[in-house]
Order: sequence, then structure tokens, then C-alpha cells
Amino acid sequence: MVLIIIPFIASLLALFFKDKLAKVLALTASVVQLITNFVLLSGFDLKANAFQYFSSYTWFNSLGLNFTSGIDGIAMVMLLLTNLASVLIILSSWDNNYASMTKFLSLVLLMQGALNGVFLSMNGLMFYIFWELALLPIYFIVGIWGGENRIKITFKFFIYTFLGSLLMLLALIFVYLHTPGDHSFEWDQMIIAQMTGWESTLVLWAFFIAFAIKMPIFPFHTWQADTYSVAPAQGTMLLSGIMLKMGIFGMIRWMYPMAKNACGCNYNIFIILAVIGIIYAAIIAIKQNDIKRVIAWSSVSHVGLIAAGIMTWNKEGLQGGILQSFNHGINVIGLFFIAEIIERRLKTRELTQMGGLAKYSRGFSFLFMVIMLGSVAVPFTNGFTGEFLLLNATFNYHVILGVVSGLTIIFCAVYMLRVYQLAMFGPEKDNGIRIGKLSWSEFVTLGLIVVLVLAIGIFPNWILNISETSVDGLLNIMKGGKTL
Amino acid sequence: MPPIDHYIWLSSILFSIGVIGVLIRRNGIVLLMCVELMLNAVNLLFTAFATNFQDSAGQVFVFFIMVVAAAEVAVGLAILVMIYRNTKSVDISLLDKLKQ
Amino acid sequence: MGSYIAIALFSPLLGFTISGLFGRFLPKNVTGIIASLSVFVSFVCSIMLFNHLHNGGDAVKLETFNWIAAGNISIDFSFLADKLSVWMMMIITGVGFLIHIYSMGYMHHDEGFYKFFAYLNLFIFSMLTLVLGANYVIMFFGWEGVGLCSYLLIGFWYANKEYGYAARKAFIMNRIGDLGLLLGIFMLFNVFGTTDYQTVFSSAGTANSATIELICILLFVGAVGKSAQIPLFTWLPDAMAGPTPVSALIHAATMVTAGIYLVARSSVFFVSSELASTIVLVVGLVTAVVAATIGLKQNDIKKVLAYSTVSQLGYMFVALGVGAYSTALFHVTTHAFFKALLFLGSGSVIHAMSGEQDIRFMGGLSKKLKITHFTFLLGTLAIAGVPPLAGFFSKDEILAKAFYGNGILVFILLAVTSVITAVYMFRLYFLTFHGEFRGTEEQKHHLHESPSTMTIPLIILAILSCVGGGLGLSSLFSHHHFADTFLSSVLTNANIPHPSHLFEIVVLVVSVVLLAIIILMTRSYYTKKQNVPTSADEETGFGRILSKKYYFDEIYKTLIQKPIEWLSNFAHDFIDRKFIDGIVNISGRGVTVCGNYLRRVQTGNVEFYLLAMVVGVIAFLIIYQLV
Amino acid sequence: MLSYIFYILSGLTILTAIMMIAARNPVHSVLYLIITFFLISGQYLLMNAQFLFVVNIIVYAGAIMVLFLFVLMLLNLNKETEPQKSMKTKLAGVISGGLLLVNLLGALVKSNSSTESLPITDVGLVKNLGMVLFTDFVVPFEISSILFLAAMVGAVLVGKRHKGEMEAISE
Repeated sequence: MVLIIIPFIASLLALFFKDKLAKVLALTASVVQLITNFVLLSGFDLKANAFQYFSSYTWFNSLGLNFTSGIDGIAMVMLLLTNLASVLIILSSWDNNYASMTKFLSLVLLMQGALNGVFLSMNGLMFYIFWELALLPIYFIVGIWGGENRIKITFKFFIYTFLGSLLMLLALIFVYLHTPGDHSFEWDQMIIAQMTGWESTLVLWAFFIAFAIKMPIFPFHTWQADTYSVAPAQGTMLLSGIMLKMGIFGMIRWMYPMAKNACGCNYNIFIILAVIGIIYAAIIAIKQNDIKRVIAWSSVSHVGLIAAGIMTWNKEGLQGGILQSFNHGINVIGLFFIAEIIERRLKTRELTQMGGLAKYSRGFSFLFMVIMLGSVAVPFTNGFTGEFLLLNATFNYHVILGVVSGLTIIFCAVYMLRVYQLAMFGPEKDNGIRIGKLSWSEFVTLGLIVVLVLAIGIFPNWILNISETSVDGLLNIMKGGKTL
Repeated sequence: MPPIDHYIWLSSILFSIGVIGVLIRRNGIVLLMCVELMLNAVNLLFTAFATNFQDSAGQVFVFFIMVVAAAEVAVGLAILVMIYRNTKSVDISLLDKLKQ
Repeated sequence: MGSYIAIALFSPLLGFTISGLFGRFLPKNVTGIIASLSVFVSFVCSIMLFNHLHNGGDAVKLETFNWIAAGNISIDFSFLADKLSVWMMMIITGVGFLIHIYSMGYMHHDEGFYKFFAYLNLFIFSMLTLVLGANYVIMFFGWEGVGLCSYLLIGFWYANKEYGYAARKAFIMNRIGDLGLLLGIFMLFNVFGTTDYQTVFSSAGTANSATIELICILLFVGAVGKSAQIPLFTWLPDAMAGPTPVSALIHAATMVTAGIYLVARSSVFFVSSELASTIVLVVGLVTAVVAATIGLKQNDIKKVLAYSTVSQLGYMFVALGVGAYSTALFHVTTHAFFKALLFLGSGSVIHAMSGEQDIRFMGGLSKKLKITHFTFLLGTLAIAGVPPLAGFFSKDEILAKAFYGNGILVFILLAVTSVITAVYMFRLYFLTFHGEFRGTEEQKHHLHESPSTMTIPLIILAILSCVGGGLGLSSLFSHHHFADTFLSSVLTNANIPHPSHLFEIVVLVVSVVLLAIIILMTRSYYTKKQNVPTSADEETGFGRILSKKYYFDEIYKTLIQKPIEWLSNFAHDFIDRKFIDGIVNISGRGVTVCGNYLRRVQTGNVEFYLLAMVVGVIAFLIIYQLV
Repeated sequence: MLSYIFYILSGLTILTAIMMIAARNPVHSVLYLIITFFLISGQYLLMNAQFLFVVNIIVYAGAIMVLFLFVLMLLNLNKETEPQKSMKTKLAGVISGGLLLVNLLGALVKSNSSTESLPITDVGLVKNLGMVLFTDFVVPFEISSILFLAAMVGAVLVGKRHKGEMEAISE
């Protein structure tokens, strides 16, 4: 509960302060939030397969809308990511001087609150409300502080996501109508809804499209690269670092248990789509010249792998998917921040305009290198463990799919190294612009990310343990369905 | 006394006449009058049912409908006067400003 | 004993941290000494471990913590020092230490000095992890780590665009192999539920043979990438962009032999899989021949050595293919000695020539670079297989095993390759050190012998190249084959009969005679007649194909790179922009068009609205009544 | 006996209603409508709804219709100046209305029609209705006064001449 309230209050408060003070306030709020999260984690029983910190308040009884919240291991990981990433994102905006910074930060905090709400909700309707609520701030962030063509692109993004939301709402209501006894939107009631296989399939597809758009999975991805490249850096970080995880989380928490009677064959289609997305996006990323677009496409590719992994529906895949969601959040925030740092100095995102940046910024090139390696999934960086588990799951699911999605480790190396090389290596450009020294906020942000990249790379079990029991529980729920 | 069916017939006919009136006349005032006719048709039906079920609620409703009708006429006529002032006519065919 | 493993691993890592973080503030010599010392500590540890194992001790296992645990997958971060690992450790730390010392001299003027040593230490750490890992995943960790270091070191002089490309190419080609290896590891998980060496090997018999074949092939794909075999070998010559000590350490002595280590490590599987072994054999053989022939026409001193390395690696794979795993490792060892020597020697030459690498502009260096010349000559003789230097014994053994294990055809091809090797090595030697100096006056004036930090490692390596053969004397000379005895307990060698004495004597005599002829011929051709090779573009016929490296790069470019780039553009511009966005836009446009039509309905006429409303109500009622 | 009165009244009501919509002169329409309302009041009386009978006459026939007449006179629309719609539109209107009627009656026919005559009750007496109105429905009743107030204010506001309106008219 507190997790939701803090950012909301802070977001309101932030409106009343001047820029500098608002930054301090926002940062404080997010740090407090993170600490709260850790306190929750310390009181969290890793062995218990239950929703902890469970609380329920009646809100609109006639609508079945209760304010029910609870945390299981999966949600805990997501919450950690959200709050951690929010600190990083707010920290990363320290050197930005957008017009009306106050509003900007307020929106970011609002977003944080909504995202926490999404991960906490145990009530279908509440989930939907927070889901939509999370959408609003980002719409304004992109729409107001975005770059060229922002209105058109934001519109496209909005239409896409609303289509998804609509389908999700329909699915939720549909399940609601099939819950036993007095209809209820409560999660534990919804997962025991009586549906035929055919109805389940419908629900499954509605959920899938809703979440696939958010993630995004091929072929629902075309909003993504545009939006990422046009959004302000923090907006992109929010979108890619956390918001996209809403889709993954939604799949794990809502889609699977609810549509458990659906034919497993649907998952085949999903996985194939996801795997196509992996390769498709990776191939496109190879030729992009805008650094943010490369990262955007790489994100599609990585998320495709996560999706494929969790949809194999075995424990390794799920665990890998959850871990990799966390990792991807951290890495992609790092990468986008790097793009932002370069853009701040060079005023361009074109790779062809860069080169030789490594020479006068050793620290930066080191940090960049580690984050990039995390993305390329070199062992001992966080990306490796996740991809290892995911690829293993995909491989065990189907050999050919495993091999094809395995190509990602090659392509990822190709485009990431290309970015790194074009930006950092090669002869210096004679425009005389250098990265120079990083400001303290830049350094701290990137430093934190690098520490996380390495720490999770060496001790992935830290994350895996949190979610393990819940994944087991989830798998038990699923055993009742036809999928297995 | 006639059965309830006949009251329904009567009020249906009156209501339809009101509708036809709305559709074929162009004078705004007459239109309002047709609306009144329709309201009365409904009132009649209400009363008939109230009598049929011996329940006074129906008649109370008629009373309220009259209240609303009176208010409606007051405002409606005021608007018409206003329109007349602007267009020198109460012909509703001229009112195509909604298009914009 | 486990603590020795820990120290051996930790010490280079510490060195990396110190030189990486504080190297900037330390004097160059201090950084260099710290880095070298850290490797030396590892070397001492390896000796201790070696001693332990040699005296009949059990394999040492060091378990630290559980790295990854998810579902059925549980990976311990543990290390295993058995005889094979320790053997490799000795090579890595020993040669690595020498090369560290050498680098102190070679890199002395470079501004990235501390960074260089940091990378080198990191490499040693990764390589040790590779050979010490107690399961395939830890090995894979080291495997990727050395790939990364290789990338960093090839692209060390990053300001040069070409070097950057070379580094990237190396990393990506390695990654292709890595995918195979990774899939192999998945298969292992699938079949055995673990990748721990001891468990996997002891239950190897339980799996069905087709699966084992597949696992072997996948693992071998990994080895092909790392050890630069056809078709993934083109990165290695390009990798010569890195500083020469790197070429010596990574791209000759240690990293590229990781593939050999992998196959040898999995010898239990390979021995039982016919198909996979045959593939290994064929790939190795083809690579040996192709790379050797290319080497004939290269003019860059380091590229010649690079192709020679590829070719020698091919040799090792042939040995692996016939099932003579300890022989392969024996050759790994001797090769590490003489190839490191040759590379360091070439580095010394390049150092003296102020960065010039083209042998067409060298010549007559023997007068100025006495130590370098002498040690280089020893290296050349060793690689050419002159008895009793190290190369002779290991090559001879491979030839013998191929003859007895696989037949005459393989033997002949290998023998021919051996001859070609001798030819291009002596061509290199004579062009570099004899004849007239062909460089500029300035270079000539500048020529000097390298400092002692560089020459001492050369001398030590030269000694090792001479006596390294002692590790595996053939039965003709001794009954004790040290490498074989030591390693046979961990390797599952195929049963290949020992060569007869007659065979050995014949080979010995023939090779001595052939070598003598080759030496004389190349000497007269390049030194006496002063023939200088032409550049690649002036070559004709087969020579042109050779100097263009069989057009491998061009073929890859056309067949792989171009289509992918085309696909990328196609996917982005057509599928994404036109097709998917098209669908999205059509739905948008559809609404607009409908809107345009529907707008006419909005006449703004109140009467019309009324009528429409009534009609609507009627329609509604009708429907209601019908239903 | 009462039935006959009902049928006569009904016939007259329908007739005057038709005359109302058919009359060209708006003033005539108003007069016909007043007659219609009186006839409907008669129906109320027939059903023993005395209160409604009185209110109908006072409010509708008395107040509302007089208001209409007032406005008509005020705007000087008592001539047959009203432009007529085309025959086509009229026909469409009549057909629509007719269809509506058919529909409504069709619904009635489909349902179980009862032939029982209406009972005679005294719920419609002023006393009884007053009791109900001031006990059960007292809140809506009071609120309706607010509605009136709002309507009054609204009417005044709308009907008021705004500044600058004269220029708009003269244009």
C-alpha cells in the first residue's frame, strides 16, 4: 500500500516546488520508496507460496472493485525493478533542464506509483485501472517533452496501447462473468473461473494481444522504435525499462492462470511469433544508424526472447524470464542513458557522426562497455544468466526454435559491437566535441547500473530465489489446466 | 368501463399523432405543442395503469411529468423567442447550425 | 590443495583490478611488474598442483557457491584441477608469464600501458577459468571471457578503424561458434540434467549414441569458432591487428587451443562417436592444408605466422579426429612454445623496424638483431619439424597416429602440409633475416636489438622449443612418453597401435632429407637470387587465389553479410514501414473514409435528426418484436 | 354506459389531435390542442382521477396553452405564414408515425390482452393523492420546486436581450 501512496503524494508535492527542489524531492521520494521496498523484502518469506502483505479494502462493491493488493515473489522482483529503476531514472534527469521540470518529475513519480499499483493488484479491475493510469503520464511525457513528430507518434503509440487495453478489459470482464458464485474480480476467484476450452482460448488471445502490444512482440511492435526514439531519455527509460515489464508480468500473473484451459497449441503460435520477433528485430537493429533506434530494436529482440522463454511454460523458462526482465530493465536503462549522455554532448544520435569518443573518456567507455556486455550476455554480466535459462528453455521446448532464437547471441553481438565501435572507436571526428568528464549524477547512475550488472551476473540466485517459490506455485495452478 | 387495452390503444394513437406532428411541421411552437401532446398521451396511460393496479404512484408520476412539462415549456418557449429574435422566424428548417 | 586453485585464479584477477583501477597512477614498470607477478603466482600454483597430481594425487576440486539455480538447472561455481586442466594451466601461466615480461618491453612506449596489462591479466584469469571450470557452464564462462579479452586486445589500438573491424569480426565469429557450444551445453542439460564433468562423463554410456553424436558436433562447432578452423578461421589472421604479445599469447599459444581443450575434455564422448570424430578429422585436415597454402603467399610477417597457427591447429584437430587426444595436447604444448617464440621474435623484428610488418621491406636483419635472429631460427626449425627440436616429435607423432589410426591418405596430406609449412617458414625466415635490407634508410639507421625484457623471454622460449620434445619422445628414442602417461588417465584415447620402429626411422630420415632440400632451395631462391615476392594484386593464376586467401572473406561478404544487410533494410523499410504500418494506417484511413461518408449524414437539420431518431426507434422496436 | 362516454371522448380526442397537427394556422393548432387537453381531462374524470383532472385543466389547458398563445401573439405568428414542408417529407413523417403506431399496437396484440374493465378506485381523489404526495413523495415534490426555479431563471436568462444583439439583428 505504502508503495503506491508515496509516489502519489510526492508527485503532488513536487508540483509545488521549484525545479531544483523538485529534483531533490523526487529523488528523496524514490529513494524512500526503494528503501520501503527493501524493508518489505526483508520481511518477505521466500519459502511461502502465498501472497504476502495481503490487504483488501472495499471500494465499489457493485462493480466488484476491491482494493486488493498482495505481493508474491514474482511481483516482488518487478517491484524491486520498478523502484530501483525509478531512482536511476530520476537521478538520470538531474542534469536535464526540461521546460517545467517540476511537472516532468511529478509525472515520473505518478508513473512509478501506477506501476507499483499494477504489480501489486490482486483485483482484475484494479489491475486494469492502474494499467491505464500508468499510460497517462507517459503519454504526456512523450507528448510534451518529446522530439520531432512527437504528436503523431504519441498518437500511434496511444492507439496501439488502447487497443490492447480494450481487449484486456473485455477479457477481464469475460472472465469475471464466468467466476463462480457471485461474480468477482478478485484474482483468486478469477483463476478458478469455469470456462470451456474455446472460451479460454478467446481470453488467451485477448490477453496475449494486449500484453504483446505492450512488450512489444512481433508484429505488434511498430509503435515502439518510433516512440522510443522520439521520447525524452527518461520517457524511453520508463517505457523500456519498466512499462514493458507490465506486459511480461501480465502474461505471467493474469494471462496464464486465467486461460489455463486453452489449448497449449496457442502457445506454439505465440512462441513462434516471439522467436520471429527476436530475429526480425535483431536483423533490423544491425542497420540502424540512430543509436536510440538500435537500442529500441535490440529491446524488441530481447523481449522476444523473454516472451518465448516464459511461454515455454517450464520452470527454467519462467525463472529466466523473470530474471531477464529485471536485467533487461537495468541494462536498457543504462543503454538509453548512455545514448542520452552522448546526445547531450554531441547533439546528435547518428552513429555516423560519432567516433573516437573513447579517447578522452576512459571511465565512460568502461561503463559503456560493461553495460553493453550485459546486453550482449557475456558471462558474469547479468544478461548471461537470463539468456542462458531462456535459451535453454526454448531449446528444450523445440530444438529448431532454440537454435533460431540462439542466433540472437550472434546478432546481438553484431549490432551492439557496431554501436560501440562506431561511437567509441575509430579516428576522432574533427568537430572537437568530446565526452569529457561525466557529471556526478551521470557517474553515479551509470556506476550503479554497472554494479548491478556485475552483481546480478555473479549472484543471479539472489533474484531467482525471490521468485522461485511463486513460480512453483504458479506451475501448480497451471497443472489443473489442459496446457500441461 | 373499457378494458386497459383500449387506453393503450388510445394513448398509442395520440402519441403517434404527436410524432407525426413533430415530423411534418416546421413551426417550432407547433413542434413543442406536439411534444406536449405526446406527454399527455403518456400521462393518460400512466393514469390508466394507476387505476388498473389501484396504485397512486402512477398518478403521482403524472403530476411530476406535468411539473417537468411546465418547466420545459417555459424554457423551450424562451429559446424559441430567442431564436425568433435572431432569425425572424421559428422555422426549424433554418436551424442547420448544428452542422458546424 | 583447493586453495592453490583459488590463488591461481584470484591472483590475475587481483592484478587486473590493480592495473585497471590504479594503473593510471602507478609508474609503468610497477604496473608491469605487478601484472607479471600475478601471473607468476599463478604459475607457481600450477606447479604445485602439477606436482601434486604427478605424485599420484587425486584431482583437486574447489567448490565455491551455487551460481545459477532454476528448476532443474543448478550450476555450481566450482573448479576442478585434474591432469588435463593442470597441463593447460602450466602452458597458460608459463607462457603467459614470459609474454607479460616481454610486453613490459614491447609496450613500453604505449600510452595504454596499464590498460594493456589489465586486459592481459583478465585474459589469464578467463583462460584459467576456462580450463579449470568443473562443468561446461563455467568453462563457457571462461570461453566467453577469453573471447571478450581477445576482442579488447585486438581492438587495443582502437583509433584505427580497421583494427576495430578486425576485433569485431573476431568476436562475432567466435560467437557463432559459441552458439554451437551453448546448444551443446543445453543438450547436455537435457540428457544428463547437469554439466558437471565428473557426473556427465561417468554417465556418458547411458545416453543413446545419436544424442552423443549431436552433442559432439555442437561442441565441435564451438571449437571451430574458437580455434579458427574452416569455415570460421578468417578472423584469426585479421586478429593480428592486436599488439604482437597478444598475438603470441592469445592467438597462438593459449586461447585458440581452447577448442582443442574442449574436444579433449569431452574425449569420452568423441571417442564413441564416429561421425563427429570424422567431422573433426576432415575439418582439421582441410584447414591444415588450406591455411598452409595460403601461408605460402602472405607478405605480412604476422599473417604468415597466423596462417601457420591455423594450419597447426588443423593438425591438432586431425589428431583429435583420429582419437589421439594426448598427442593433440602434446602438440598444443610444443606449438605454444615455438609459436609464442616466433610471434615474439616477429614482435622484436617489428619493434626494430618501427612498426613495419611487411617482409618485402625487411631483409638482412640477422646482423643487427642477433638474439632475435638466433631464437627465431630455432623457432623456425622447430615448427618445420627438424629433429630433435620440439616440433619434430609432436608432428611426427600426429603423422604416425594418423597413419595407423586412419590410413595413408590422411598421412600423405599431412606430410605434404608439413612440407609446405617448412617452405613458407623458411621463406619467411630468409626474407626477414638474410639478403639485403630493403627498407628505408631511416629504418635501417634505427635498427636495434630489443631490450632484455624482450630477449630473455625469447631465449627461454627458444630453449623450451628445443627441449619441449622431451615431453613426448617417440618410442624410437625412449620408452617413456611423458605427456601420454600423464594425461592418459583423464583422456580416453582411442586404441591406436604404436608405430613400428621402421616407420619411425623412415619418417625421420625422409623428413631430415626433405627439410635439408627445402632449406637449401628457399635459401638460394630468396637469399642468393634476391627474389622478392610481389603484392597480392600482381599475382597471377593460383598464386593470386592463394594470396587472396581463396577469397574467403569476399565469399562471406557476398553470401552472408550482404543478404543480411539487404534483409535488414527490407524488413525495416518494407515489412515494418509498408506492411505492418500499412495495415495500421489502413485501419486509420478506413475510419477517415467512413467518416467522410458519414459526415454527409450530419446535415445539421433538426428535422432530419428527428426523423432519423424516430426511424431508429421504430427499427429498434421492430427488431425487439421480431426477437 | 361509461364505456360509451370513453369511446366518444376517445374519438373526439383523436380527431382534435389530428386537427391540431393539420391546422395551418398555429393559433388554430393551439386551440385544437386545448380542446384535446380538455377531452383528456374528461378521461381522467372518467377514471375517477379527480386531482389530475383539475391539475390538467389548470396547468395544461390553462397555463401552458395560454403561454403558447401568448408567445404566438407576441411573435405575431397568427397567420398562415408557416412555410410548408414538401409532400415527400410529410409522407415520410406520416409513414414513420404510422409505423410507430403499428409497432406499438403490434406489441400490445402480441401480449396477453385483457378484456377486464378497469376497476373504479379512489386513489385519484385529491385527499388520497395528497397523502401520498406529502408523505412518500415529499422529497421529489420539494425538489420539483427547485426545478421550477431553475427553469424560471433559465427562461429569463435565455429570453433576455443581450447587449449588442440589436446590431446582430439589424445586420
